[in-house]
Amino acid sequence: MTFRTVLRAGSTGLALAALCAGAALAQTAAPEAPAAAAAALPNKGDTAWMLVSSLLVLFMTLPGLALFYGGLARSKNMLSVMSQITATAIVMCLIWVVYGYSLAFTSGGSLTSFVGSFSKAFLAGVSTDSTSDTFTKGVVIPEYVFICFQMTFAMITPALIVGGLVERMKFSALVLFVVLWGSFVYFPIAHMVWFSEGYLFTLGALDFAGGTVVHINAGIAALVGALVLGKRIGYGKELMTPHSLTMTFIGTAVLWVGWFGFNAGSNLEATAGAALAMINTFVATAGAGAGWLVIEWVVKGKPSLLGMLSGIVAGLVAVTPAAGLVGPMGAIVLGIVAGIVCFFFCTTVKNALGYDDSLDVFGVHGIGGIIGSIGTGIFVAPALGGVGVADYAMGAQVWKQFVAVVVAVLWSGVGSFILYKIVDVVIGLRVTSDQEREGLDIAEHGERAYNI
Amino acid sequence: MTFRTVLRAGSTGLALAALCAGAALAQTAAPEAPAAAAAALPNKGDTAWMLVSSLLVLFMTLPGLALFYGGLARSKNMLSVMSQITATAIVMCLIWVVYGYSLAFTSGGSLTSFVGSFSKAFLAGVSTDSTSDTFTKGVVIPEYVFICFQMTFAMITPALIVGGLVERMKFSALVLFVVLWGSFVYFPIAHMVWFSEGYLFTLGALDFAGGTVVHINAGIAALVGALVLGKRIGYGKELMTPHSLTMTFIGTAVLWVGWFGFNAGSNLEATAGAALAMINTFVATAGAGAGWLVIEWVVKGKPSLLGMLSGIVAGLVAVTPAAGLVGPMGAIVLGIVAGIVCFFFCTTVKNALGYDDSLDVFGVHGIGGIIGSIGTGIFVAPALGGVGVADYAMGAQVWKQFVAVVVAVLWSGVGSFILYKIVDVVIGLRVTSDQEREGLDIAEHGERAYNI
Amino acid sequence: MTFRTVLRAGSTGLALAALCAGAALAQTAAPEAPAAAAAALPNKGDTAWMLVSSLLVLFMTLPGLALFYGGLARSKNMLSVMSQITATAIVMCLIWVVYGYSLAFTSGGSLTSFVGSFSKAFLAGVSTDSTSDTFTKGVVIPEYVFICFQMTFAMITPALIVGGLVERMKFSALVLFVVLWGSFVYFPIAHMVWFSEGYLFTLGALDFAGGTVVHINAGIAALVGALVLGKRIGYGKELMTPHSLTMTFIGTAVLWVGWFGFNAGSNLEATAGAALAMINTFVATAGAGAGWLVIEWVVKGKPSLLGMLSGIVAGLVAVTPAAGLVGPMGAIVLGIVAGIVCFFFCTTVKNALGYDDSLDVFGVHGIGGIIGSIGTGIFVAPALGGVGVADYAMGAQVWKQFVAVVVAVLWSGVGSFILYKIVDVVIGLRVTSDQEREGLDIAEHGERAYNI
Amino acid sequence: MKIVMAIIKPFKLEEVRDALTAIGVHGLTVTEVKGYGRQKGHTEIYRGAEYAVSFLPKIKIEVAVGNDLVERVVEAITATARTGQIGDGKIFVFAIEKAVRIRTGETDADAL
Amino acid sequence: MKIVMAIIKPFKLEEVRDALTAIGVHGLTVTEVKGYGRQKGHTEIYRGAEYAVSFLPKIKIEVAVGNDLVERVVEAITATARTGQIGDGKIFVFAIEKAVRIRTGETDADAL
Amino acid sequence: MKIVMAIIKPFKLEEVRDALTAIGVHGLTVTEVKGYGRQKGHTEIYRGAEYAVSFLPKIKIEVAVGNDLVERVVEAITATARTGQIGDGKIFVFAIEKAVRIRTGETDADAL
Ligand SMILES: Nc1ncnc2c1ncn2[C@@H]1O[C@H](COP(=O)(O)OP(=O)(O)O)[C@@H](O)[C@H]1O
Ligand SMILES: Nc1ncnc2c1ncn2[C@@H]1O[C@H](COP(=O)(O)OP(=O)(O)O)[C@@H](O)[C@H]1O
Ligand SMILES: Nc1ncnc2c1ncn2[C@@H]1O[C@H](COP(=O)(O)OP(=O)(O)O)[C@@H](O)[C@H]1O
Repeated sequence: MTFRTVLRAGSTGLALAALCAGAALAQTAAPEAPAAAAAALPNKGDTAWMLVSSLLVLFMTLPGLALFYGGLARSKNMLSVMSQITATAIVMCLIWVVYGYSLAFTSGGSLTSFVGSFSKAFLAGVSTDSTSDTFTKGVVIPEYVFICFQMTFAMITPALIVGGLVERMKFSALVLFVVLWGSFVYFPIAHMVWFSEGYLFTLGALDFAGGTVVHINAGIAALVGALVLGKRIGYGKELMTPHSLTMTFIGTAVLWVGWFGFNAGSNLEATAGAALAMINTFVATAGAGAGWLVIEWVVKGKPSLLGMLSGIVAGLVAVTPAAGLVGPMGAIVLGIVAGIVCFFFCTTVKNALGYDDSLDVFGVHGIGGIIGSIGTGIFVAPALGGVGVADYAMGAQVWKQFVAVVVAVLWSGVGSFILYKIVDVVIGLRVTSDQEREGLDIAEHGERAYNI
Repeated sequence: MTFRTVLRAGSTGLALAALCAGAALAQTAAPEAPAAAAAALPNKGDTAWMLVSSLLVLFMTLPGLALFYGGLARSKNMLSVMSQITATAIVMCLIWVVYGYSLAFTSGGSLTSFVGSFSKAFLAGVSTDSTSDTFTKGVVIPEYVFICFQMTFAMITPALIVGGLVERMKFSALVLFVVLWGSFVYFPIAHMVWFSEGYLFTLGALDFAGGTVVHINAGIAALVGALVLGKRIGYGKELMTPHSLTMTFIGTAVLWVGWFGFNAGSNLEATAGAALAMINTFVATAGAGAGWLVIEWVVKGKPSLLGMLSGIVAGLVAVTPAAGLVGPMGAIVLGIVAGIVCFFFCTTVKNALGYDDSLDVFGVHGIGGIIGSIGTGIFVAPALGGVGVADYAMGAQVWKQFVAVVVAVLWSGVGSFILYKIVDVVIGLRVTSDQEREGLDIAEHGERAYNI
Repeated sequence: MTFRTVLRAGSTGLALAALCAGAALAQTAAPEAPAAAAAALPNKGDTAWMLVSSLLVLFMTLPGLALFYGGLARSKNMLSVMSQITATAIVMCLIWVVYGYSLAFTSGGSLTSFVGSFSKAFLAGVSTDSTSDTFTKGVVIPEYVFICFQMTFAMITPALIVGGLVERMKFSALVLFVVLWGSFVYFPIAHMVWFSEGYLFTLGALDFAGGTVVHINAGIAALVGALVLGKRIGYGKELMTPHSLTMTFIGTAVLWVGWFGFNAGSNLEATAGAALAMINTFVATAGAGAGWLVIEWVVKGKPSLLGMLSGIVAGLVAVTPAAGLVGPMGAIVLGIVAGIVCFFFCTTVKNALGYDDSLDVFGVHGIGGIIGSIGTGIFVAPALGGVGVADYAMGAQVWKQFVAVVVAVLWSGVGSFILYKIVDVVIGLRVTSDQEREGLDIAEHGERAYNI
Repeated sequence: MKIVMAIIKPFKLEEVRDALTAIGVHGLTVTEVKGYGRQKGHTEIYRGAEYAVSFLPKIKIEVAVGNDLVERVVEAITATARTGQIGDGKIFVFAIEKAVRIRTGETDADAL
Repeated sequence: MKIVMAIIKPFKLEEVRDALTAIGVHGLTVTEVKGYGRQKGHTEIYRGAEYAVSFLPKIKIEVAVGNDLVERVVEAITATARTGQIGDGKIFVFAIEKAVRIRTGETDADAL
Repeated sequence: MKIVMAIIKPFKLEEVRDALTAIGVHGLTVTEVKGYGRQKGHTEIYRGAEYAVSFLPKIKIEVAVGNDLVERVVEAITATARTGQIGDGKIFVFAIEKAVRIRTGETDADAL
């Protein structure tokens, strides 16, 4: 999706040439991509792939993410996790077509470095005839499919945050927070990174499928939320074992499968470039799963399933910005590093600092996203098997990646903090301690996840 | 799938022109859709999308629908729900290729207004060379893929009925009923609606992806079944809590994901028209989920997960006939209405009338299908963002939709009633009360769903 | 995937002609398959379909197979099953790109009848420009997508073996075994069957999607493993009921859905040939599910869900070698036979022989694979609705199929036996009896699947 | 004071609870148990393997009551839990020496 | 010898266990139960159907102790399991005539 | 009449049941419990968090028998449930004053 960030404003042609030398070359002369006629028509193979990719990213969210998180919660809060994720997805879906797409993907006039306008609010002007550009000159896809695909990203990103807040945050507060966060944090960052006039777009940092917009963004928001909300009652004293690693396993597997839509779909075309993103999404993930498994086996004495699953997710996160830009061997290294570093973060560092990021959104998505973002700047090097970018120099590229990370961290950190405080004043963020003890399922929803 | 119902017999060319002005325009001149040569060849993008759509609809049935329903049953009947859905799918799959496809999609001579013939029984004459038409002139897909896609509809429709009969119907009775109902209710209605010589096809009612054939049809059959079978022992007195809303959640998510195959696949091509069906299947669903959530929150005091999930399914049902015909804003309105109306139906109305449609097949699929069918007649209006049809007039169109609903209700209602009575005489519909108390899992299958 | 086995070394052109007369004919003149230019370019429809097929086969493994197997285990071993399947997938994924693909799909010089070389180790030379041939002249797909697709086969095959070893095999021993088995059994057999210079390839046996390489191969390895490991403590005396047929049901459904990637994906193109493989994967499966259901109902007195699910898997296995080669009616017969024979094998024969192939990998995959392999030789006959092959004679073809089965059985049987013994010496295959009683979840992984 | 411990069929729980409330019992504790007795179990078949399952799901109720109420409690349970079919269950009565309400520290009769 | 049987709130289990260990109790047995009493349950709504759920999750602890320890065990449980809110639970004490440690065959005081 | 209540290792249940049937016990009630005692638990690790799990799964058997059978029941359980390793469990015996068979209303010896 964010191959576009490779492009520099004002030198599109040059960047396109660089791209053509890279992942997309095989297709440029494909008979079904006619050399840019006046009005390009979508290729049905691309459309088919993007339809599939869109539904795969929904699949990641529902049921994938909800099961991954829900399984890690206690059974008295399982239903609340599923409810919060589902409501987040629904709400973001609606505001996306009402004004989100417009804020993210239109020119914002004088504010356009940071946000778009309302000119496409209610999808004004979009029809089955309108198209969106891909990263290959003259190749387009139907605008509706681009809106769908981007919609699923807007749905999953705030859903990721839920993992840091579970077992204590009010449902109503979460829904309000999601609306605000989507509007004031996500849409602007998406605009900055993915729209050609956005600030980070023009910076030239690489982010193939959304490491910055999705993972760092959500990871920081979750960390801030965990700090603002405070620890769960009994944290560190009572048993808080995952109620069903079976559900967490299913969720992880669904995330992996769906992530091919996320990463290979971000290529926007069904080409060898998508296949490269796919193979990297296989091997980096496997590398990270193996990395966490082995390091935990060595350090803690037992190979754990939860470790392997956490590694898998860390690998998926880390390869997200890199997917179509690095080679498979670079992806493996990136994955292994992410698996090991995230392990230390979720164990040693988190315990040392003592905050209750309940399901390790920061430790996995935040840290994994940062590793991936920086790593992309390194492994994109043709010498390391990457596809390269125009005028590549490792130091300069890593610096750009670093700047993008810092911008995302600050925007999301400060923005999220303010929004949590607003919601706290308006509704109150946290349930009462009696409700927390009873479990949010009964207390907030009047239902139980299991009656077996 | 049922864009075809837009076409009037005898004025195919005109209707096609209307269609081209609508959803399918973007593709008409696509380089891979060569202007109708003597024998059109399938486009691989279309074939890829239809292969995917077919497997998505199977995914809806197994495990989607089985988990959605099974989670709502008590754990002593979970296995029986899974067994009944699986057996239904298997049986319909087999009779579909033996004679169902032929009855639905061939000319039936003098009976052709109501049913086809046996001329393609055992798929006689079908080969990898044969093709089926799409809604775009000159664009075809392999007949095998059309048969597969339609097969999955024939598999899921009777499976929907199971929800009204669970926890008390005999397995053997169900299997016999499914064979009869498929043969005497489903295949004829599918023929009437989807085959160019069928009665409802010629009527000119709109039904993009099967609101009439699938949802109203199954919803009515379930209601009749619930009435014929009678209430479950203890209904209204004992606790009958869903045994696992986790399973119901997974089922709902899988239904949503799979439904893109159902709705966007019904476009038969990988075009912007499919993308329109997809975005509508996103937003109507989100709207209905939000609608049910909010109205229940207001009326009952708590936002429930089951409410949100029920709304999601109601939205999916309601948008089915409308998917490729309305605009996204019309779809949202349609969804919200469906969410709210179905809520009142499943709570107030059902309790007032006192029948035991155990898992609310009528309340969600029947009512949702009717709302969608009527709503399609309204929101197809170009003035409301719809794609329009030739000679559109809202009053006339709504009347046609209404007639189609009435025909489906009567055919399914009367037909199902007779078939239940026949099965009751031949096998007996209901298990003994001891078996019902013990649970159908042990009593009928000699197995238990859980041994934890 | 293994249409290639139809081709004889040295007469590729002739065999291609035969193929063109068969399943692939419809596409040969498709406008998007330009008559073999100097360097053929991939069609985006094919690429889209192969991307989807690859992720579907991963979906079969994770979570499909893990849930299918895990549900059949006792809850104290559920987590261990999930861990073993996940670790197997991860490890095979990594060694596949490091040297597995190279060993399987490159020329091996003087050893090339049995194994390839290391010339593509670390995917040397593979780029987004490189392509792999399909079974249609002049039609290619990106090599990366071919590597991904084949990778998923390498991941699932050793994972199948786990079912014969569960509840007693050490995790570390399993991981080592998988690495060895992949290297010395799987890669060579894949080379022999699927690479044009391989021994079984040149033999001319038919195997559309991997009946020999995947199912017979894994089934035999599981049987040998069950014999070498010995029975579980309490086998035949204690209750060993499946802990969750709900999970087994989900797993089966996911397997079925994913298997379309496995079978229809093996066509390598999005054509009517893929659609034929798909419809066969529907009806053979339904036939086998029905077959097992009915025979068990008759013999044991109750129709069981587990029976239906086992039949479904047996049908999927049996249709694997046949998928694109037989007609739908032949596929139904093949499925029914597989359902009935595997039923007798998993009940009567296994009990009589008394070995503890815990989850019936041999009874379902081994026997089902053999039935499918022999049956393919029969039902490929045009007279029986099959697509035919050049110079077809039933007796000769069945003999070839038989030889291929024997070779696979011997190679896998002997090879697996040696590797188990090596692992036993190096690490020890089996946990202690205390650990086995406590359950592998706590004993080996220090975690529990459920804390409800 | 006594504890009346009854093993009953699961679907009778609500009825028994209501009957006890009616005669003035303010609290009770319920446990899911499995019972083995004259009532025959069933056979489960999983692929090749047949299991005779002889333990059936039952509910155990424990009610602490003053001596005066014991007879009426036993009668109430017997009357409501009876279906007349094998497996209806048993009632056992045993003495307790002391009862304490944790919240208040009240003891014996006041604790119930 | 007595058995002290206590019904407590689930989240108090660890604390009670620690308190008992502190006064020299070496073993105990725990059961998940559901309690009915003065503490009010909640209402669950599933689509149209509303259910008043009056059984609440509780933990039952059974500790066999010599007569000398009984008082201290009761006190320890009362002290640690008390939150002061309705539903804290009950303690019942009854006599046992015999205790056996299966592993060794030791009986009575030696068995505990 | 007495109730013999035994805490045993789960996998011994079938053996114990058979032994009891052999000496003429017609019924018993089984509960899944968790035991804390000398037998050491295990450590579970979930990401950063380590939990020492000291409660182990056990099975509680309750058998009501006439006074004459008590000794033989205790012996049968001791003999079959013993593995000789820590954690084999305990047997406690206490008196019951009354037994009723709900189905028939029979009491005491006839009720068992
Ligand atoms: N001697 C006993 N000790 C403890 N519980 C018993 C005893 N006998 C029966 N029970 C319990 O009572 C239940 C019903 O007993 P059963 O013999 O099946 O029927 P009935 O109560 O009609 O005689 C059993 O499932 C078991 O839980
Ligand atoms: N008479 C009784 N017999 C057995 N258990 C009881 C009895 N009364 C109360 N209980 C148990 O004690 C728990 C707490 O009782 P409750 O009346 O709710 O509050 P409190 O303990 O504060 O009086 C109940 O949930 C139930 O498990
Ligand atoms: N004082 C006690 N009161 C009640 N149950 C006990 C007591 N001591 C032990 N138990 C039960 O007996 C089980 C076994 O005890 P443990 O001390 O581990 O081993 P052993 O039986 O070999 O002495 C415990 O898990 C617990 O369930």
